[in-house]
Amino acid sequence: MDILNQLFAGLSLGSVLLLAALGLALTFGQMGVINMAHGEFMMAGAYTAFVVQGVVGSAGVSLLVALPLGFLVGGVLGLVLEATLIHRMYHRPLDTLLVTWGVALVLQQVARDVFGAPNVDVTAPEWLSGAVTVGGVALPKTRLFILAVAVVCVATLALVLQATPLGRRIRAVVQHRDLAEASGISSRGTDRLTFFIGSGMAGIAGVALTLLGSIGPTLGTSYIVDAFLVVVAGGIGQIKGTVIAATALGLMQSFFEYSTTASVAKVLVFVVIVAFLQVRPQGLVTVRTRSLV
Amino acid sequence: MRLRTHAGTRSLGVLSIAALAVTALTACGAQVDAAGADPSAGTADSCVDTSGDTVRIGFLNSLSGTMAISEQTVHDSLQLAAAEINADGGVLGKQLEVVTEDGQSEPTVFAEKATKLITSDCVAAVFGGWTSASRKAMLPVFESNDSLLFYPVQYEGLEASPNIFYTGATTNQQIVPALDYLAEQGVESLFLVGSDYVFPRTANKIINAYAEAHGIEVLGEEYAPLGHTDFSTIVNKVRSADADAVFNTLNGDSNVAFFKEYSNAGLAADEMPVLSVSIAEEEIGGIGVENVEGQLTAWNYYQTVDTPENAAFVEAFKAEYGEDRVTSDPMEAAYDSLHLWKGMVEKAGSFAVADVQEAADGVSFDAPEGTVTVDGDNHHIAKTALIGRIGADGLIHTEWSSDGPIEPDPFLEGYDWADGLS
Amino acid sequence: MTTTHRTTDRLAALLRPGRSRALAGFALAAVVLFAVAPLLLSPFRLSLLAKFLCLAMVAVGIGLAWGRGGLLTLGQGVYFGLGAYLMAMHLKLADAGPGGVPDFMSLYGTGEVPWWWEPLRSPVATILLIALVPALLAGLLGWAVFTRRVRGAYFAILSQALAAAFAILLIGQQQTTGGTNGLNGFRAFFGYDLTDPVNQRMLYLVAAGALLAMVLVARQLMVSRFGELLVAVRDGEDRVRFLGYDPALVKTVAYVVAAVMAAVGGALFVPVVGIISPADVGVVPSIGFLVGVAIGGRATLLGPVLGSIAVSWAQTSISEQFPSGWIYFQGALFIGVVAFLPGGLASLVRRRRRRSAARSAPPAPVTQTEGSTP
Amino acid sequence: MTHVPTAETAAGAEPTGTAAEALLGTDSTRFRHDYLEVRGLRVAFGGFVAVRDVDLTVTQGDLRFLIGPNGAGKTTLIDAVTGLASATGSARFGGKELLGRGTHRIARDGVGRTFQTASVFEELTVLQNLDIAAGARRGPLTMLRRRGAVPEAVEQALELVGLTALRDTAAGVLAHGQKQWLEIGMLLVQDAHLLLLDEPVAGMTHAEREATGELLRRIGSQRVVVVVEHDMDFLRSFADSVTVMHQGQVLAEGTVAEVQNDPAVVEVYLGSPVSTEPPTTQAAGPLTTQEDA
Repeated sequence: MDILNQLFAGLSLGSVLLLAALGLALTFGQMGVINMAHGEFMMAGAYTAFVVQGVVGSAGVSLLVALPLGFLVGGVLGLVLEATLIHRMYHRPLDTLLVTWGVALVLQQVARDVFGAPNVDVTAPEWLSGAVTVGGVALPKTRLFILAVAVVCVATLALVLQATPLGRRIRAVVQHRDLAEASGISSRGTDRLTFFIGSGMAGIAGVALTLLGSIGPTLGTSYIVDAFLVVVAGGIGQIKGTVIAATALGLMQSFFEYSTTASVAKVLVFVVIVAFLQVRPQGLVTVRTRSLV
Repeated sequence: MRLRTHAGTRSLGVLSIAALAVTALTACGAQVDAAGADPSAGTADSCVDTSGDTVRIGFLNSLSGTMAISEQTVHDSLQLAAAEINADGGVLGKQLEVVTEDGQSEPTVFAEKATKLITSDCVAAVFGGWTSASRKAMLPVFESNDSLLFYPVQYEGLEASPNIFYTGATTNQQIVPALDYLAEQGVESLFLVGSDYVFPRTANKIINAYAEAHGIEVLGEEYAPLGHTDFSTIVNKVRSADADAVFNTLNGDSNVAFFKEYSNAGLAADEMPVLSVSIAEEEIGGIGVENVEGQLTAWNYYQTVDTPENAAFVEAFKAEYGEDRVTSDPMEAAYDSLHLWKGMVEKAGSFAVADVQEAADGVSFDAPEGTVTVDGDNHHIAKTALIGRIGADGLIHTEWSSDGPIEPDPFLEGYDWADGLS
Repeated sequence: MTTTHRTTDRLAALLRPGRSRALAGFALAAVVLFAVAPLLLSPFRLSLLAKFLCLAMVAVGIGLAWGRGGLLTLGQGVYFGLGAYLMAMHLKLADAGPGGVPDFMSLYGTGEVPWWWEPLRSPVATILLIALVPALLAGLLGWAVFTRRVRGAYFAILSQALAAAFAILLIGQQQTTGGTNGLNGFRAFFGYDLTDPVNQRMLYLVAAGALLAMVLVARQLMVSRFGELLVAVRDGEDRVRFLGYDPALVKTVAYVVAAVMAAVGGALFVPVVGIISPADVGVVPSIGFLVGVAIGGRATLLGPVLGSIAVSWAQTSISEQFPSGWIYFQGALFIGVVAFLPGGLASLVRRRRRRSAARSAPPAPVTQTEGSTP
Repeated sequence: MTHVPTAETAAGAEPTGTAAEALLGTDSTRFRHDYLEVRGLRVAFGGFVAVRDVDLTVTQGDLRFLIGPNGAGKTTLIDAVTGLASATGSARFGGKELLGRGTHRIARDGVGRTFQTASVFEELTVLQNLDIAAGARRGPLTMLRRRGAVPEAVEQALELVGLTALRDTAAGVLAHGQKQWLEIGMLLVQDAHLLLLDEPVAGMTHAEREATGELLRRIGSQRVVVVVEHDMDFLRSFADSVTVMHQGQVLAEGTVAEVQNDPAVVEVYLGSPVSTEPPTTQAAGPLTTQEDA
């Protein structure tokens, strides 16, 4: 029974990591850039939920309103970031990592100045309070809900990427930017769109996280390193890899934590990832192109 | 050819630097024998200027960074106290001139700013600090410069510096009474949850010793890294242990994630109460009242404490900072600290550190929490312990109170069961 | 014919403005650090400067590894921390006296000194370990990672994860590392009383000397054939491989040098500041080290040093006035410089210089072409 | 950009230049009877087989051209021989098996290559580029010192490729052809005895091509040289022999004339719209017209 409890805890943590990393994986795959402000887009999503609750009032409705709105807020922030800074720096991917870190710093302070330093609270709707007990395993409804949100996000994203013309364009650019451009796909427009969707995912993640933890200016920093690791372990531009990596990391963290302590578990997870990279660096590397670097 | 001469000049440069360094080394000051120096043998002379109509004091709180959430509130109440004292005629007839520094939530910055306040701004005393790390970082600064720090937060004890006054609770004024209360309530088993740092670890050592002596079973002890956000595993462990109560020493944001998980997992205050020692009024809003309603806390002050001094304090605070603001234990302790310093200075008739230390014993103040008195030996203050229950209004209501103020005992020397602890 | 070439080459090299200017700049820096600063600054400001110099040592190493080698290391806090903790452990043991137990261990721990602390009772062993432990860790880690061709953003993220893990590890081992409190309350530095202002000045001079020595080492590495090769590896790792070099080796060397510099900076930071805690070694301070380097000019010799000192100074003085303003200022400056002036402020100087000088020295390489995707 | 040496200066210096003899003649006895021998080479990316069952023998003094439509596997073949792509089968040079070894080790055994897009170190000067190429065997102490005198071989190579005047220019500002020459110069100072050149004259003017061709012919007399090239004029002028690849396999091999008349080759080039100089249009006539134009 404990094992089952932990299994669920691991899956749930995996779904949280997945939500945090999904958009990152998309933008990273697209441009080879890791957006350090991704965590702050999540924070923006969380504050969106807070503001929506203040306006709408009813907790039950506000969460459902906040999800698409969070997507929009995160997405627009991403668009602005892409249009002002990142698009100038495609050929300096490491520099974008630093620039977005600066952006993250500023966004945190903005949140502090706008919403105040103390945490704020978003009340979970009534229909998500408590747990469902299945065969002696208590499954908190909030976690089930987040799991569902993650599944829906992945499914939607996969559907969009596989089955729509838009998705084909994104995949074409991700897999072979030059070739895609040569065949008339506007990589500029596709970049923007990808960044919008990826950042929007961060917004959704932020809204979902209000059900689990604190909503404060530093919300993003607690997730960003883990989200990075998921993307790295998962490989570039492949949703499948991200899903597997997030689930594996969640389960590992959860079972390590169960058998040791939370601190040791975190360190162990890092060690496993470094070791994994030693064994399968090719899991990280994109398809080789014939031109050099 | 050229290269060689070039290299020649360069190594000459290195040589001259080395020579300089050696000169510096040989020309330097006091050596310490292996046994160590007397820590109080500070070499710097005080530069505090008391000749004018004003006297400078320093407020050192984190106004930026992760701790700003908590320390800003302490800073606010210190400002309130300073304004009140100034309006009331100052200290020894001198108006207080406050120098504010930002500790930036980093221990090294606290040490740096403390040095600046003491040596550059020449303040008569410094008020502030929150985390143990910040206090530990500042302690040698105050000792070596022989200056005074007033530290307003409950902490893990095991410390008594002549240069620090501790106006928050030490362990026997918070942890021990909380355990007494739980024992009184018939709690026979406990689960300990804490953040992974010095206060929870020390607190849990004490709790374990207490539990062993009082026949309480500790069913589990879990630590989460600071900033940990996923408590499903820990809550799973808590649930399967099924203790009578949970003793919570989590810090900051982690409380939010913990309590949300706790209530989402279907655990409730009436079945398995959580007693927290780091959640005060201002944190409750962030956690969400619905998640902590009915849970217990242990402090020495609540906004709801029924004394005329508190009514005045709360009213003044709200008038200054807004009706929606709340007051909490560390804020009140900080407020007290400035008044206690005033009392000590006026008793001594001097701002000099040695005179203040000399006069400290027995100085008391009718604080919002009730009368508090300074212990001249360990520089802590006698305080009344209060166990509170979090109400639906987001405030904490006193549930149980110790029999009058408890004398501070930072090393738990007066408790037999605590023999092996330090 | 070739001999004529060689002589003209040497002549040209001799007359090249870069050389004499570097020497003059170095002499100027030495005068400012050793003579002007100690005369002008109060003891408090001087020891503040000493702290900045320690942080600048980390920057010198980052300039080499990142600016020249393209290794975006987001985890220098690990090596800084290793140096600092090793030094702090020694100071704690020395304060406790022969066979003694550091105060915090008897308060929060078992009251026994763990075996891995024991070697640090010896001052000589401590100094050796401060260089060796980071070198060994960086060497093993770098070699393992670089031979597997983990690079670009992957390397950056891994190094960041390393910093996160290191901080968590330190916090978790409170009985032996002091946990979040870190190690503090040192009384003496190799026998010299730390509260004595004269000794504080001595520490400052030691830090200044160490920094200058590191700048010399970095300069030698940059102008050497190794330095050229390092740039080549940064700009075309595979191409270098086809010339018969092993880029992993080149990168590892640069990474190790940067690690040792960070460790020495950390080791001197401890007696200067009087505390080392996990807050100084984790993810955020590790990135913080990069800020000054990027602003000053990552690929230049003095850019990282001056940038790092300037940023530290600005942080202290601006944050005294406007606590939250500092964050906006720093963020905006950092974003602006990295996005629009990747060569840092040094490239402004260089640009002006180039305009005035007809003949220029070989350009200091600044752009990074090594991406996350090969 | 400063003055660009015309092809004449580069080529004109050669025939009488002592530099060329000194550089090319170095230690050639050691490699006198060396040849590249490829047997049963196969390269697969995932399920796609890029090169299959390729046998190839190239000897010293035989300037070999490798042609074929896009995607024929030419570059992949070179990648396999130089260790960039993993392959099965055998590729031996100088008595040593090359497959399965690290790229830098293969390079140290005298195998050098250039790339379709000139890949010199753009931030470094011409001199620094050559110096690095010459230095793979330097000891640590030499590496840690500043370059004192310019190595003899570098001096000679500078002269040979006509870049002496541009020695202190950053390689990034060189004209395209100059970069290609610099690459060839780097191969020479690297002491490579098997040179694999990927489209060395792409983008060059006619005069530059002629100069490059002359240079390759001279090198080819001393070392084993394989040139991948699309330019049929160039091929007719300088190739000693030609190997035609198609869909990962060797289609034909022989002299220019033999290959030109091979029906299979004609068939492939007829069926393919590759932008090569169209032997298709002249397929009827043997390539005896090489002196024209």
